[in-house]
Amino acid sequence: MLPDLRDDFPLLARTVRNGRSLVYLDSGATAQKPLVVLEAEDRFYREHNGAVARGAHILAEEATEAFESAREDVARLVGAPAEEIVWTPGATAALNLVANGMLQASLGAGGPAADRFRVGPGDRIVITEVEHHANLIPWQQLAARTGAELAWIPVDDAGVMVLDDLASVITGNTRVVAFTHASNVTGVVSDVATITARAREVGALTVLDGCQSVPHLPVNVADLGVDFLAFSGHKMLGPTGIGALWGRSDLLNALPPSQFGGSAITVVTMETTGFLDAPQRFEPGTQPVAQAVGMGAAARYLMGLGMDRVAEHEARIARILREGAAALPGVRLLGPVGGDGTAVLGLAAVVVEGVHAHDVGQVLDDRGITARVGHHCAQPFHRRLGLTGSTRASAHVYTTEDDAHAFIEALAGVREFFGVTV
Amino acid sequence: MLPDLRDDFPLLARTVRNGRSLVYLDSGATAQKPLVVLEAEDRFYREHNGAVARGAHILAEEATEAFESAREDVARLVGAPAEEIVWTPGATAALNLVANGMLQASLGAGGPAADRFRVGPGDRIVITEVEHHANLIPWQQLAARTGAELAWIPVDDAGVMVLDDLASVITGNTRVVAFTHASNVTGVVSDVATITARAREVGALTVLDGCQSVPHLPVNVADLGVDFLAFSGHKMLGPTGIGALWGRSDLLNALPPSQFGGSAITVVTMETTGFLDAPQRFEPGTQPVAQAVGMGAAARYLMGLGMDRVAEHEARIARILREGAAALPGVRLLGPVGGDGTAVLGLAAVVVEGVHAHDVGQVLDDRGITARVGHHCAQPFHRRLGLTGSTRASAHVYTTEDDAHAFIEALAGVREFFGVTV
Amino acid sequence: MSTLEQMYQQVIMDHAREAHGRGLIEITAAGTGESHQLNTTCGDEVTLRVGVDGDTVSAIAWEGQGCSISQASISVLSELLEGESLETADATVEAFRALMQAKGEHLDDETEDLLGDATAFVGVGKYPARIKCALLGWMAFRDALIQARGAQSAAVEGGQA
Amino acid sequence: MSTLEQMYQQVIMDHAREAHGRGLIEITAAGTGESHQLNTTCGDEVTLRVGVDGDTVSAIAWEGQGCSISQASISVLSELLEGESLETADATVEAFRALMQAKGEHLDDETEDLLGDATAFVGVGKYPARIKCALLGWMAFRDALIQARGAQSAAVEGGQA
Ligand SMILES: Cc1ncc(COP(=O)(O)O)c(C=O)c1O
Ligand SMILES: Cc1ncc(COP(=O)(O)O)c(C=O)c1O
Repeated sequence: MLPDLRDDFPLLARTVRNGRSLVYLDSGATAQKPLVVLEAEDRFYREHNGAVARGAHILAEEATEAFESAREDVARLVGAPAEEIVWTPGATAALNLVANGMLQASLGAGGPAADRFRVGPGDRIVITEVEHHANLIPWQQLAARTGAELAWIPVDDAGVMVLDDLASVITGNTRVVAFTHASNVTGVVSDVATITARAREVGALTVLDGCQSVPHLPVNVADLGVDFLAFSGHKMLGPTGIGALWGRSDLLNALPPSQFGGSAITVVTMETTGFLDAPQRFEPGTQPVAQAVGMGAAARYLMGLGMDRVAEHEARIARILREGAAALPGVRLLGPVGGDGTAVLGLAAVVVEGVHAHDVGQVLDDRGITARVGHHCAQPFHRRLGLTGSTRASAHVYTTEDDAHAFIEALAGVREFFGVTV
Repeated sequence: MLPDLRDDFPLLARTVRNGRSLVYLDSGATAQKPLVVLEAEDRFYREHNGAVARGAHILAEEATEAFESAREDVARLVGAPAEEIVWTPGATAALNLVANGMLQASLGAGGPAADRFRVGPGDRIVITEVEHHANLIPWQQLAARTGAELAWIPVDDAGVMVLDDLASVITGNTRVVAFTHASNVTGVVSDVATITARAREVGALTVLDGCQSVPHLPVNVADLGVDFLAFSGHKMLGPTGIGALWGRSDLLNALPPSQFGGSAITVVTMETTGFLDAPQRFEPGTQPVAQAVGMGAAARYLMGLGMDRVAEHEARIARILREGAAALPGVRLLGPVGGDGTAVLGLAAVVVEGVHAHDVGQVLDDRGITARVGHHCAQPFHRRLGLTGSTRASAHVYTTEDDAHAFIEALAGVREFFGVTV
Repeated sequence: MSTLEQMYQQVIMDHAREAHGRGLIEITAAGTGESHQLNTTCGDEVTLRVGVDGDTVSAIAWEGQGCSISQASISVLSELLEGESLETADATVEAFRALMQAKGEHLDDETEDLLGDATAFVGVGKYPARIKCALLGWMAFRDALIQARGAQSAAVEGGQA
Repeated sequence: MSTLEQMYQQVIMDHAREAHGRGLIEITAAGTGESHQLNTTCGDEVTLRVGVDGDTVSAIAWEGQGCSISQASISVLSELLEGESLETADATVEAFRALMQAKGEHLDDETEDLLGDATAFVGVGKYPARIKCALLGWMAFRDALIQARGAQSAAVEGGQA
């Protein structure tokens, strides 16, 4: 069990609307930051700020050391070697890095080594119907630009991926399968093994969106069996403006870069450029150094808590949120309640019959509860369930059982406030 | 004249190697940060951190407000309307955003509105021989992927752009001209008007690399007459992990995005995506919110000093550095001394005859002077001058005349230390 | 009255439940216009038609889905502006935008008179994220009205030619 | 002695000025190998050839350009290892890497004996950005040696077949 961590997170002490204390339940969108993260960034700027890997003076040395040791910390969190971790501006950028690298390859970049990244007419790209826009639009656009076909693993009426007929979706001509590790709407953890096994059968690459898993569950890339994993700093208690892509070394070193600039290169002439090996080949320009340092501190903080205990804590919050929401009359919980073998994250997205999500959110906000309303960047998924939006409460390590109860209690009063009785 | 600002910059108080005080002369690579920037970021995380433009709760509101008002501050610094400022992870990313948007357009994205961004065989892309890799490789690779031809404005033996024969470089089939506002090696400020005038004659787009100008000179996009301007936060006293692209509204709204994800879209189905207008269309995913807030604070700090006074201060430092270096026996200053009508930045890149740049840097470092050694991400330029590298001292608002004198004095002793007498 | 109750005043609740002018009927008028507006943050949308005859907003019809603020706001708008002069319509649209920007402060009496029931939305101005909801229908109206006027002028000119 | 003088010891300065083994001459041996290494931070580079005869490093030749640390380091290496047994060569390469990682601390006597003049580079270990310079030639040597051994074995097997 996790201790009460609220004192580590300065923002949680603030009050909102009319002096109410804050009940922060929007960690699925972005997490609050512990002091150790703020201090790590601040200390970097005050003591060690300098250009990374570009100079020989003392600050350049110290900054490079801080930057690279943060990479090791983040690598450790997902069980990867440091050189397989690429810093990116965020998870969205990490997913685009793979898709845009495949676009570059498809246009001829990268030579024979990049063959396995090439797609075109006759090839298939597979995603799922539950994806966040960040793991949907890059692939949709890659298909549109290259003439490859986009297909997707469907979801059932409850919003859960249907894997029964996987072979008819992940067909022999499938080159890449991109899917989420855990849904940011239903919280359901995907059956990675089944999807990966099928992808491997047909020789397709696998790209996992770990935005919602890495901050909340023990994640080990060796166990997952995927080829790439994307995640962001700000959702795992780290700074904004930073994320990471993990990839197998041999793949990273063969994937053509799609962003170009300094520090990523060997020899540059006016006509040609040689690229360094990963991770540097994908990190052109001045790196997000202070942010990497902050994300490293966040990784250490999470490892200090222990990801097993984090997951256990959030499972307890999940129970309160999901069982509580499911039990309320006139409230529809998106996805299964969970806890019966179905692994779910500590979040609940709900629809209050007869009340628009915005209005639900407003009632919560008035009580100091910050939940998220809208489609949560998953329009096709909401449309599939016949919805345009929902209201989501999502937890993190600092979320208390009281926070979760406050959400359920406020939710219980929504219909009455709006005079909905049907 | 600027007052002594060193107290505003906590890092400058630190000591280095054997307790020597720090002489920071690597601002051209990355600048140090004033307290107001560190505090702005810190306050954001402690009080207002929330998801931007994605929720209706109080933190989402406050974060959105902080993010957008930072955009207004940065826009004001370059004389642009806020909606023409796109946040990017850095200047490198900003330049890639334009080049990759043109790649997307060339592959059919963006419909008829994107026609003017299409390039292919028979078209020409023009850069210059003085470019930083960040404004060279993206265009070189765009040419390679599309079949367009890459050409460049050459430099003379002194490293200055030769504009005499501009019409033979910027030919009628030129679609885009990308060039730097000021060289990060010679410090020479480009003749923007002449290049832009010729580009306009042939209907080519103009992309200006403002990395070295925006932090040091008064820059106003309306006066410049270019179509796009890229610059980064960390060089203008702001955080790492953030930069900006300015572009004319009509162009930004027509340029296809090349990074895809949430918050940048209108309606998304599995098959198609509608994109918002700029700037949001280019800001998919969770934004670098704290970094934007920090860059906004940096812009306010610079405007508070007055960019005219900043430029004047740096011109004085330039004189000490450049005249001092040029006067030393056995020292070659790259580029003209300046001050005689040639506008130069507050920097000096030098070669000490008979001593490798790394060894020069080591002697400086031993005295607490952090200069930069190497090719400064401008390999083709150094090669053109018959060099592989140089040693560069570069200033910012906090650089004192004593700092500049310390560099010249240390430089004067280098040849003796290495026993070079020829 | 809590801030929440200030926002969801009874008149808003009533309009949200029984919206005025709902139903995207055909409009016949000297000039007609139609606009579709989408709030991309939440997916709320409205399609609104306007008819103009001479100096008068002769008809308003709309269909939409969204939160109670957006729906009530369109309902109030169509009740308020149908049959009004173009001049009053323009002034009312401007007054409503001013109300939204007033961050919950009350406006001068003249403006309040113009707004009628629409003053009930004063509480929305305190919530930047909800202002878009309240404005959705008004933006559609403004847009459709420009078209309707254009269409009427074109018809008149066509007639003259 | 200042830290700077610790780094640029006289022996390093001497080797930098008059480098041993410089000149990329043809090598004839039972097995030969060649490696090109580039330090991308500064553009320094070296091309190094090795010849192996039986258990002996029979020849080393190189050409390069770079800072005094990188040039002196290659010079010391070629003086030290030409004519040595493969076993000593391997051990010396390892010892030199250890010296670089020792951050300026002295190593045990045995290692120091192996390194000879190369111990002068102990001061470089304090400057992470310069370690690459000192290692450049050693990486080239290690790489070329692997090839030379391979070539010798292949030739022997070819002979046996
Ligand atoms: C002239 C010039 N252009 C582009 C860049 C790249 O900027 P950044 O590293 O901030 O992306 C730099 C700095 O490295 C520069 O000096
Ligand atoms: C499942 C999922 N994928 C991708 C993303 C995008 O991550 P980011 O916004 O950090 O780039 C998010 C968060 O918004 C998410 O929840």
